[in-house]
Amino acid sequence: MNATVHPLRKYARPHVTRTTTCPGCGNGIATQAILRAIEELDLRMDDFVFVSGIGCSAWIPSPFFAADTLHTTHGRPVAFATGVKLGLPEKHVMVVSGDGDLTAIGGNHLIHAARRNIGLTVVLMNNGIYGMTGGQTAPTTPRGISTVTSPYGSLEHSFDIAPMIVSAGAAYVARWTTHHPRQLTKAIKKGLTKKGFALIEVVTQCPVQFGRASKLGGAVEILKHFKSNSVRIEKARKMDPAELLGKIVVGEFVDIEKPELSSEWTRLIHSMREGRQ
Amino acid sequence: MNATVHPLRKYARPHVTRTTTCPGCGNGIATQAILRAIEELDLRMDDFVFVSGIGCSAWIPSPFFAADTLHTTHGRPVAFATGVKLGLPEKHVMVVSGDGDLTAIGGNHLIHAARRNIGLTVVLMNNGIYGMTGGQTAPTTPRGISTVTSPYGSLEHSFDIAPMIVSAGAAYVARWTTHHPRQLTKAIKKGLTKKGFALIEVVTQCPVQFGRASKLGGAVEILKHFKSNSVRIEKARKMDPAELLGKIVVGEFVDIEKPELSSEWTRLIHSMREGRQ
Amino acid sequence: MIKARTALAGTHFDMGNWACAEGAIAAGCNFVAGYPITPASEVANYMAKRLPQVGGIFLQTEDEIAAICSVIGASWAGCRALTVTSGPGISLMQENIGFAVSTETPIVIIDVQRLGPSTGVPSIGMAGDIVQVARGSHGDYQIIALCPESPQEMFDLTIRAFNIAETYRVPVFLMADGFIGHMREQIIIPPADQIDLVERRVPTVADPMKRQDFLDIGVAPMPVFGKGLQAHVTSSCHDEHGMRNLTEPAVMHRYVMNPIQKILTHRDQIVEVREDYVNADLVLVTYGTVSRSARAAARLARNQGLRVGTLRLITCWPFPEEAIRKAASRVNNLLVLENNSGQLYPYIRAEAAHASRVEFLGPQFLGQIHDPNAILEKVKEMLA
Amino acid sequence: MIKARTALAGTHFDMGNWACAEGAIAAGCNFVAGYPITPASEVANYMAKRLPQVGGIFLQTEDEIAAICSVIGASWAGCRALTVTSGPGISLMQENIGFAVSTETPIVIIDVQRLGPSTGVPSIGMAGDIVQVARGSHGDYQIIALCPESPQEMFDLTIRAFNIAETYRVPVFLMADGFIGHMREQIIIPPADQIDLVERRVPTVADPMKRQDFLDIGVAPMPVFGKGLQAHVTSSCHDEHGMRNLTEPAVMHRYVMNPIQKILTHRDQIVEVREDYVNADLVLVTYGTVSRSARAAARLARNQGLRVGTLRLITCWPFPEEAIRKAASRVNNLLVLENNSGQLYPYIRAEAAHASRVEFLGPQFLGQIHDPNAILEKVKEMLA
Amino acid sequence: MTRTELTIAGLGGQGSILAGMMLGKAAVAYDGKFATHTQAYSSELRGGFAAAWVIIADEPVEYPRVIHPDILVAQAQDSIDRFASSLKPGGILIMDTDMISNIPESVNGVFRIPATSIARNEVNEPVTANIVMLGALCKCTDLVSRIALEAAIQEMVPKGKTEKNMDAFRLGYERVKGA
Amino acid sequence: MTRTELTIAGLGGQGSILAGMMLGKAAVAYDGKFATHTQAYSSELRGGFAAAWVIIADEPVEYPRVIHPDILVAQAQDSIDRFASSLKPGGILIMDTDMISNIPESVNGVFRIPATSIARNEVNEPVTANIVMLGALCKCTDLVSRIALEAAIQEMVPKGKTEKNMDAFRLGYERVKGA
Amino acid sequence: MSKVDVLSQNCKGVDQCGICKYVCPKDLYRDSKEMNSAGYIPPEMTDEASCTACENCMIYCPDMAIVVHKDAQDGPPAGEGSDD
Amino acid sequence: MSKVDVLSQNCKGVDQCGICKYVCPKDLYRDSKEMNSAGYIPPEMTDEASCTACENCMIYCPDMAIVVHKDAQDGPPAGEGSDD
Ligand SMILES: Cc1ncc(C[n+]2csc(CCOP(=O)(O)OP(=O)(O)O)c2C)c(N)n1
Ligand SMILES: Cc1ncc(C[n+]2csc(CCOP(=O)(O)OP(=O)(O)O)c2C)c(N)n1
Ligand code: SF4
Ligand code: SF4
Ligand code: SF4
Ligand code: SF4
Ligand code: SF4
Ligand code: SF4
Ligand SMILES: [Mg+2]
Ligand SMILES: [Mg+2]
Repeated sequence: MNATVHPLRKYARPHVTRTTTCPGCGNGIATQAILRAIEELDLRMDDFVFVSGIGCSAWIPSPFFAADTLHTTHGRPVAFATGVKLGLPEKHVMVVSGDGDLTAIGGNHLIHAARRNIGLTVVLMNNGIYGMTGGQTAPTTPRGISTVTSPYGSLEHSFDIAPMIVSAGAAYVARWTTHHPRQLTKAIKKGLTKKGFALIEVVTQCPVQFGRASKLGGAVEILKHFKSNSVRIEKARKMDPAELLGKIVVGEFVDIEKPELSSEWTRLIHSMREGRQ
Repeated sequence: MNATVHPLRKYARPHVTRTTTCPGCGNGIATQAILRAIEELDLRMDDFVFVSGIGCSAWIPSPFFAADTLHTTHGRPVAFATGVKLGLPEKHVMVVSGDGDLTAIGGNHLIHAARRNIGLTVVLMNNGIYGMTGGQTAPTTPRGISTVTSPYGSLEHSFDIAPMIVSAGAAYVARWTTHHPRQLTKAIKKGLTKKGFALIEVVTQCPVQFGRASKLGGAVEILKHFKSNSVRIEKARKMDPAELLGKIVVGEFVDIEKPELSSEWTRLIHSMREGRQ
Repeated sequence: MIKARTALAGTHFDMGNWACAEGAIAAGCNFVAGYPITPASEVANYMAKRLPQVGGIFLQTEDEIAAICSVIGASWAGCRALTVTSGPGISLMQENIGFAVSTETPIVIIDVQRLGPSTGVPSIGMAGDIVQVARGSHGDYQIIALCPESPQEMFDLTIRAFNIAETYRVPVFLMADGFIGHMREQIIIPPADQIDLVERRVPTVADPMKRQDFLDIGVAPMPVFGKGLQAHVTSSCHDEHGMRNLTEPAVMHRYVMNPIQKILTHRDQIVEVREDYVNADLVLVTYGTVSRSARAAARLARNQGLRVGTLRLITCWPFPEEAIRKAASRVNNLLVLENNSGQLYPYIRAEAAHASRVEFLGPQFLGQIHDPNAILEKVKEMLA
Repeated sequence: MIKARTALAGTHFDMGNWACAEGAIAAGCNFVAGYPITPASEVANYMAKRLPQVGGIFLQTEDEIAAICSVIGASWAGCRALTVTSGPGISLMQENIGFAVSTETPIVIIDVQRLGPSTGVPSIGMAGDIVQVARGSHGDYQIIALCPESPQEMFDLTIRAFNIAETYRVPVFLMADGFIGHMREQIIIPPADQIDLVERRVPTVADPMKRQDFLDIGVAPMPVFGKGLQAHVTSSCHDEHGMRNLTEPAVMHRYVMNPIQKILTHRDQIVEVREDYVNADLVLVTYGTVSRSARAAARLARNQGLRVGTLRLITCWPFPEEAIRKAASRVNNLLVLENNSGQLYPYIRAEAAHASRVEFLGPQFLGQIHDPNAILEKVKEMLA
Repeated sequence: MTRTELTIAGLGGQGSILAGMMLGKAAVAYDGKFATHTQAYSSELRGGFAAAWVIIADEPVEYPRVIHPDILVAQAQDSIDRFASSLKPGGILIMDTDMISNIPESVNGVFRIPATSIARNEVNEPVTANIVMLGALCKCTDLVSRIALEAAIQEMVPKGKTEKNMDAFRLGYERVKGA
Repeated sequence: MTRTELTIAGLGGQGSILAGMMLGKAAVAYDGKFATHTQAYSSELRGGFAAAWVIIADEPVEYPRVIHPDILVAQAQDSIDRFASSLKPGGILIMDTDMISNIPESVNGVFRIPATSIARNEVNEPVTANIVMLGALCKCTDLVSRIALEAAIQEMVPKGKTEKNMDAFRLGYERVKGA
Repeated sequence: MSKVDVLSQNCKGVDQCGICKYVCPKDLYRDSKEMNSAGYIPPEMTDEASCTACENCMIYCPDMAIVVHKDAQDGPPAGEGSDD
Repeated sequence: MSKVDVLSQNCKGVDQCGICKYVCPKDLYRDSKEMNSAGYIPPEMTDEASCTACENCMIYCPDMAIVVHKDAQDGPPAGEGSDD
């Protein structure tokens, strides 16, 4: 039976035979969603450059994906990816990294990439915690939860990432949980075809660290929690803030057209060349 | 006649006899607005710590104000101020700095301070340009404008700061232009009395750098531009995006109550002490 | 000197990172800001729990830059402030380490070093940051760096770090590494009344133009905020009152040199070394965890009749020139051992080469401190 | 070697920063990311205008960290990439300088140094960053740094910087300062066909597990992105294929040491010095702008019958050990001149002290290069 | 100067490092000896490599590394592959037979215990496999006294889990086979 | 080796540095000499201190700093306060009398010109005060030839402003008084 | 022909993960008896005939340890499963 | 008693600034003839009697170079001036 090969396996480096995530980690669900999006869009791995930061989620493409992969420093993948995209505007440049990586230390690069509307597809794994370093508070950790760095309950408020990135200027923003792998795949596909900055926020389970901190429990319990607390954005818009407390608003937050940076550069250089002739 | 002393002069260090701004710079209007807010609230300079970054605007309190003043590195005043506020929760900690300082290099600290809802009053001088370094593009420079680093017209979109900081979690956010010194003073007063993170965005004129880049001209011309393009937020909310293009939305963007970080710490420490007895 | 207010007196078996945190608590630390990073996280994690118990605050910042900035801000607000990180965090902090130096702000920075460059290996210790903490920020300056070799010393030297930071108004680094940070050994914590602490000196004159707040080689009292002192603090070139001056070369010179001289003229009071090389033919010069290999190797050598001594630099910065010169003047062979490719080696040779033969030996595998037998072999080669 | 495609041939009177930018253009630079900072801004400002004319891109980033990151990203995307800043920016870039070293990414970093520490004096030049660029990132590594002394050399050495960066897959620093960055002098730009450029070597085998992409002391071809090479680039400890390995000490050792050895074994090809001390009794050892003071002082001295020579380090990193040892073996007195408190001085002494007397002289006021007369006085004192 | 060196290794999540800590604690706090405990692990939180080294001595430990251990406790095949060859001649190996299939011929003194299945099936607490190993170790060596080790384990496991851990320890102590 | 050193100083915005550049350009591009131009300014964009130093020589300039200038062109009182004492014995001072009230007695060769008011009132272009100063300088010294300096100015001022700048130059040339 | 293959060597264990069990709308998985070489217990299929090939188990499995063969399907086409 | 004092040494000049002239609803300022010591031309008051003491000129002057004495006022109380 084990001769069967997973259909998405063809996108992986042959020598990488196992993932390094903990049992039940949502990162694997996102891995599949990304690869399935690529498959459904009929793209090749050579069309891609994957860029990631540091953290469990940053190991999604690195070293698993059989493509050009830039595994960068903590918090900086978007900044690196900006250089890659400007250098290779015709490639799909996808950033995959964690909530800590992209919104704590890397928050500034994220909002500026959204502002610039540079054509990156960012898959942001929001597990509400710092997984890799052992369960510290992330900017996404709900207020009141006791993590290893907030043992008396976090005193800070958390980011609502998707709408913040909308207000920073992104062209496409969607949020889904790992309980929504099919919608997630669709959103990634949309992000990949978008000419502009696309953020796909994936609310995901870290059963080991977040499960312990939140006392929600294991992978299945967190997935159940996602299921029962998700509210479609269309519905959420009609609810009042009090009702939305503790809910996870999912869906598409924005989807607009506006000039994308790398193509603006291509245009400018082209027009300078014309002007010269 | 010159024996007359300006009524706000009492808030200044005696040995600092002149400002270092260019003729017609809006920073002086904000200087007065800040000092007048302090006067009208009947506060003393000893109730304050002023923190600023690097840039023309960062020189508003430093060395002019006769108070504890921390003139920090470029982009970091909010991070420094966070430490100051947690160490001296009973003081007013006011950050005064530029748009480049606070939203380019310092953007991350700004959104995180808003998220934490730490009790700082941030006066952000948005002149749409890097004044001090000679007129480079700022994240606030309107798309299309030719600055020294975007000689063919800026290809990037600009931040709409106030609403972005609302979505990051601030308790109070207002925006006024230097054409609105009285409203500005009121907003600063409100920010100072707010328990939580308050941002006052001041759209201001840099006649030297921005005036040149935008071709708007001198101080008076930019002020006129502010006057004719300002739209109150109440009205703006009823307008459609196309109509709002190029407009400056002014007014209060948010004014809510939520737990403030330094008092949450005071509370926690207090409760730990109680618990121990 | 005052006495510590609290200390977890007793004998413990715990990690170096824990000892460091308890050392900070004993030293009266009441503000810690940090950002998680292996192998330093346990200090922050533990402080998050421990500080509120003693009335202190732990801030998990958005990054290491915010950590050091808020720590400096808290120090000016009157706190005893600390941040803890590893190499990548130190790299990010470099700009504002310079700010702390230039504004003469007492802070303690714990560097639990890991193997690098760059992301490297998070969990493996190495002495890779020993020069970067002293020379990694732009411009010219001096800081103080202490190098523990055991969990016990992570406790002891953390207290010392706070005391020297307050005495000299300077950032003090504790140069631990992942190896001792995660090492568990016996840690003896004395009772609070046996721990001496240096209190901060604060000026009393209200007008900053009538005080010397900065650039005093003898160390100026610190005009902390919130006391009506109207302190003006800037890391732009400033005069003795803290007032910005960007035009006068003489002020610029003082601005750079006086904080350097402040440290260098007190070098003798600051520097601590451990010398054990009477009658030696060769001295092993080390700092940090490698010192333990060196002592083991010296013992092995002596057992074989070779006269091998040790010189351990507990303080690495300001650089212990005098101690090196002394060793070079007494012993003909110096063998420098570092858990890196030889970062302090040039600094040591600079002081010793005129008088002695000086050689270097790195570990077989960087990140794993030297096998005493490998040292012994090199010693034999040098003494042959 | 190929020839430059474009160059603004002719004689110009312009600033060093302009010359640097034109040097980059001649070197085929097609991607610049930067953040404004005095005294380096003119390079970026000018590049913003100039690059689109030659099909290149200028990105003004949100900060210096993003600048170096995007430059590294662009280099992997196949660009000839440069960033330009001053000390505060270098400090912020430290972490990702280490990333570039560890991933063996060719990039050029222009450091127009200013007086510091910290904010210091933006417009005044100083040689304060000369050690920080080599030792300021955590862990252990080697970079290359070139020190121009004139606007002409800011042109020449910028081209050289690109060539060595591509040859050795390493960040190369041009250590200018505010003084020559803003200095205007005659600048001669040769025609494009007289400018030699090194082309990047790219592998042809498609499977990274069948190639050596990293850790080759002889310098591996660079598997740039977008060519179907499935490059795996990480600054975590990795093997020859770029694959992460966080457990094997032997891999860790190679991970740190091979990129160091890559530079050190090519030291002779990389290092450039200017020696002019035949029959001298004393040699003035310098780098950067101070070299001009040194030559003027040597001339003054010779006019007075004193046999004074000069040794100028054009390459400061990798450290020109050999050149120092040679000078020390031939001349009895070395006088080191630096526009700082003596940052390279220990490195020089380390190589020279066994054979010569080595002394240091800083300028009267840091930030203002030495008055030749002050040097002369010190020379007389040493030769007395 | 007596000095005994031990390596205990496994995969992330198997608790090798914690087991090493318990040994050190037992030696220092209850047996009145000196101990040095060091560790290494890869970045993966689960499944990666993890190891601890414990030196127990009558005097303060000078050189803190273990190069050639007297004892190797192996919780996974990976541990064997990494460390078996480092074992001191005459050193002993204690291994979890559920996780390890091949051991090199060079190793002589081998003690075997199916720790993972004992923990899973008999203790009903998979995470106690490391404690099973400690029980086995305690039986096979005189590194630390049984009473000291039991005390250290009780101090260091979560309250409420004491009994299960003591079961695991006892089962390890009783069921180890060899050498 | 002839080498002439000049300091030109003023407040930010007065164009001292630009004037220095024009001198250097004139020397290198039109007089076939060598020149080194260096500068300093404070952070304020307007009103702060600004200075340029120009060395003009027949050979490449070795030591690039000006310590004791042969000529000081002063556009503000601040410039006098900073630099008058550095003037070489026998050096000359060219000053804007609108901006400067006190000069030290030590200075002998003084040339005076009301450059600010000429620029403002006669050229009707306040920013040309520096060009007025250059006119005066050109008249009082043989540092660069008039034709070279005029060419450099024309090359470096915005197109469309050439005439006003030439007026300013001429007025400076004609109206300077002293020594 | 089988509809579902469990690649048991890839599985990280039903006790700590068990997502397949949770997402199968037909509740077709149970714990197997055998550990894999990493010490994890994979799931096993109880009743392949009832499988609708909805693919939930495949799509959700974080370790790509399950393959559903759609072509072997005889149930209704895969829909949006349980993921909303 | 005067209502308005121009602290002319502080002024940065009506030509480059001139904000006072722009914001005075009564248009009471004009360029003075004298330069101050920094070379700037301050404004001068043309008709103090017409001044309403609205304080615009004081509040807007970026260099705190104008003082309006409200107590000397006889016009209507200061309102929100022209700043909206
Ligand atoms: C500069 C720097 N600071 C800190 C770290 C340590 N670090 C590694 S991963 C991480 C957090 C990762 O959290 P997140 O991005 O949420 O990823 P997750 O593991 O939760 O998927 C941190 C702080 C680092 N590698 N570099
Ligand atoms: C780390 C660092 N990078 C760059 C600079 C240079 N710098 C000084 S001020 C400034 C921009 C200021 O712009 P803004 O904050 O908008 O202030 P403004 O001058 O426009 O008021 C910059 C880039 C610096 N001082 N430090
Ligand atoms: S720690 Fe959390 S995020 Fe990281 S691999 Fe484990 S479960 Fe996933
Ligand atoms: S440059 Fe602009 S912002 Fe700076 S002082 Fe001048 S006018 Fe104001
Ligand atoms: S979902 Fe996958 S990894 Fe999880 S238990 Fe099922 S088969 Fe195993
Ligand atoms: S395909 Fe659907 S029905 Fe079949 S086993 Fe998987 S989840 Fe159950
Ligand atoms: S107070 Fe009002 S009316 Fe009077 S001068 Fe000023 S602006 Fe004009
Ligand atoms: S507003 Fe003030 S600075 Fe401006 S011209 Fe009027 S008085 Fe002068
Ligand atoms: Mg996370
Ligand atoms: Mg600005």
